[in-house]
Amino acid sequence: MIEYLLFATFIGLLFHGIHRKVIARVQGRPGPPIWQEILHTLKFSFKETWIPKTASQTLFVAVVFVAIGIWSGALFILLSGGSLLLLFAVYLLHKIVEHGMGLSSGSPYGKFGAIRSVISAASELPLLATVAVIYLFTGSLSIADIAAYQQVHGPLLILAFPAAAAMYLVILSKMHYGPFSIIEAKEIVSGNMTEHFGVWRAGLEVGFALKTYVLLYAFVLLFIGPLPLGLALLLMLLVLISLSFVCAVTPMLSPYDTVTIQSLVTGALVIYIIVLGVVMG
Amino acid sequence: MKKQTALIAGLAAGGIGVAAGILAAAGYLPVWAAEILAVVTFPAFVIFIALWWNAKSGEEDIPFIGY
Amino acid sequence: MDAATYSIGLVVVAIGLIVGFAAIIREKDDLHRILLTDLAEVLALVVIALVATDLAEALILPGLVVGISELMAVSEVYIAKEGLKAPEGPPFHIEVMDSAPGILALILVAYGIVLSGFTGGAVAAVGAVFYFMCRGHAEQFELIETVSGYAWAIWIAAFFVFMFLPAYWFFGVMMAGGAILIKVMAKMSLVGTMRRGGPNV
Amino acid sequence: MFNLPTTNIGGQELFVLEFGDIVAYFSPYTTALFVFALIFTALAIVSRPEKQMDIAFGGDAYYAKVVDPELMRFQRFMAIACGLATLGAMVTGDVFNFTLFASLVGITNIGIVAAYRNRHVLNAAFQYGIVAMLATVPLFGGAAIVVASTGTLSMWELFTGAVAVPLIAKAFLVLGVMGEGMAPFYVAKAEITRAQGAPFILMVHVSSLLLFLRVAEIVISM
Repeated sequence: MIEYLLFATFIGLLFHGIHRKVIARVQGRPGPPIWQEILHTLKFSFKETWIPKTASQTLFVAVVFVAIGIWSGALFILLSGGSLLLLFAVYLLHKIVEHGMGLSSGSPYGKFGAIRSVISAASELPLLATVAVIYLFTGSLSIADIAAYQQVHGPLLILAFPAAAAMYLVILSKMHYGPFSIIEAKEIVSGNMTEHFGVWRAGLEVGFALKTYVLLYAFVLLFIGPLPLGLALLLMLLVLISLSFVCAVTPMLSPYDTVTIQSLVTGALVIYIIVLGVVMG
Repeated sequence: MKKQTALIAGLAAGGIGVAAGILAAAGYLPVWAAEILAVVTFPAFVIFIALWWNAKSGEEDIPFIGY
Repeated sequence: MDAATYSIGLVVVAIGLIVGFAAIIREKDDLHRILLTDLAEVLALVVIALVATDLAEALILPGLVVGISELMAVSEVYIAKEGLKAPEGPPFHIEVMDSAPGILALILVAYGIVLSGFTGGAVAAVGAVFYFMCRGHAEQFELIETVSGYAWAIWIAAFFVFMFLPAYWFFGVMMAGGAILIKVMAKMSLVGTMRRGGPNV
Repeated sequence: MFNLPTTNIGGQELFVLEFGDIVAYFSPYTTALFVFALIFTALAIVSRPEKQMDIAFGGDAYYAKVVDPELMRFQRFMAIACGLATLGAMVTGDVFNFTLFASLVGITNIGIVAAYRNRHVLNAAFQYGIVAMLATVPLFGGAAIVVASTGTLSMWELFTGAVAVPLIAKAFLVLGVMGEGMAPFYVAKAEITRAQGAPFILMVHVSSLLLFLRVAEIVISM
């Protein structure tokens, strides 16, 4: 159990490093070594740590625990083939973590990050549409059933390409340095993570690494099917590198543009669902 | 927090998590229960171990804080 | 109720809703918007009422309570937002408030007791509120609260009678009916006299 | 007696809690949501609000805002009430009870936001209150149409394949919950920087997101 969590954390952090490396190479910079994020997390964990005097102390600390907890839970949901709706729930609950992080510190920059996180609630809608499309195809929201369905009918990536595209957008909107990462834009310092330093930041990095791992793994599992771990990791890496390319060549959008794009994608997907509903009867 | 407390908490959390995994693998514990235990103990393990190794042991220099 | 009547009812409600929502969108004055939202909310209760079964009757009451509490919450926000104070100057006053508060209140309360249950409580409460309006209510609050508390306890006790001693159901009904009468009456008097103290209810 | 027919959505039913004819059920899905609501209700109970700092942009000036303890207590009370209503909404097995809990969440959200005496915040709270009140119309309407067309409000009956719930009722339920859960967007109208009390404001988000998750489960299962 816990060893798999550690493994996922390690891979997730490595993926973050690769992400930075690819972005740097695309932009013609040398970039940091790919284990940079692992070192980063370790560095943060060795830094002196306290709680800001202005913060709501309990919440400030609790949010870090919740961040790691929900994504470890999500990993087990994926592995045990639980409910896809539950995975969607974890994704939404991550929003609460983002709010809590920003609000609890009392810092105005954190608060701005939290506000942007509220505004970007539109990033959840494509995921709901994806869930709906998958349900239309497989008639079940259990991840095990979905995997079984794909073994019979072929990968959903081909059957339901728009849903895969929407899920891709969802993962993109949670990537660092991406066009949608408005909550950690540099004009508001580090957004909602501004006041979380030292051990707290290391904890958050662990949570986010798990998040990246879970989201990429979910993409592979839901749209390509159950694979041996090595192959799955390879595909996850490919998806990640494609995401890094997108992040490298697109500028960060303004908060309202992100909402517009995400809503438009959701709208397109809803039309697709209606058409599907009519076609499939 | 005392260095000792953090270490004990971290090791206890890690220990429970690992024990749950082993018990589940051996069939003494249902898998879902082990998973829940892992979810609860993993954050505590990460945070407390990190708090343990960055806690002061009491012999450091006083850092320069005046500008 | 048959299906045809139900669908006619639904159509009427739909028309009402369209009118109500259109009015809310057009209305700019905040106070009027509160009133219009309450009208729209009544239509929600009408939709429930259209079901016209015992179950629907049981659902209307919680719906109504939730609606009223939302209305009160929004009104409180409105008062705070506009910075409204209790009005100065002479309170509402007409002759009947000097001549007949006692007898009118007595009649209403007596009639309420005859009706018993929720309706009776409401009627009796009107009597009580009228009495307080005329005579002022400086110290009665604690008393009303105490009575209301005991009535609630009796009401709950009546439910236990239903659950554990079903043979004594008639006794339970009388307990519940009497207690709910007092409870509703007490609660509505409190609500009616809530915001401002003194004689000008 | 109670066997959840749709195990492929929220998972197998674990156990039911009966209070007379009011029945709450725990599947992995509802249990997870319940636990999450419980965690944040506990946080709202134990944590103290942050001391908010304000900066003048473009300068070095900053100042701390003062917290009115009276209003803070009210806000905390509302946040706890909101948490309890959310807990109820997460596990209830009755559509009408769900709508009641949802509107209760709406009321307490108004309270949480309105506890801060700032004209802008109050304005946002008022607008949200109007929307929340209007949202009770589709919410209760949806439940009423469900009971009119199927004759039951119990989710065990509604989730079986034999009972067809009209699409309009589902749409009404979703619309109603979205109306009740709109609060974060109103709070986000730049007022969140002014409104204080992070653990309590957070409860607004928690409740509306969880309500949304629950209604998604109900609507898909029906």
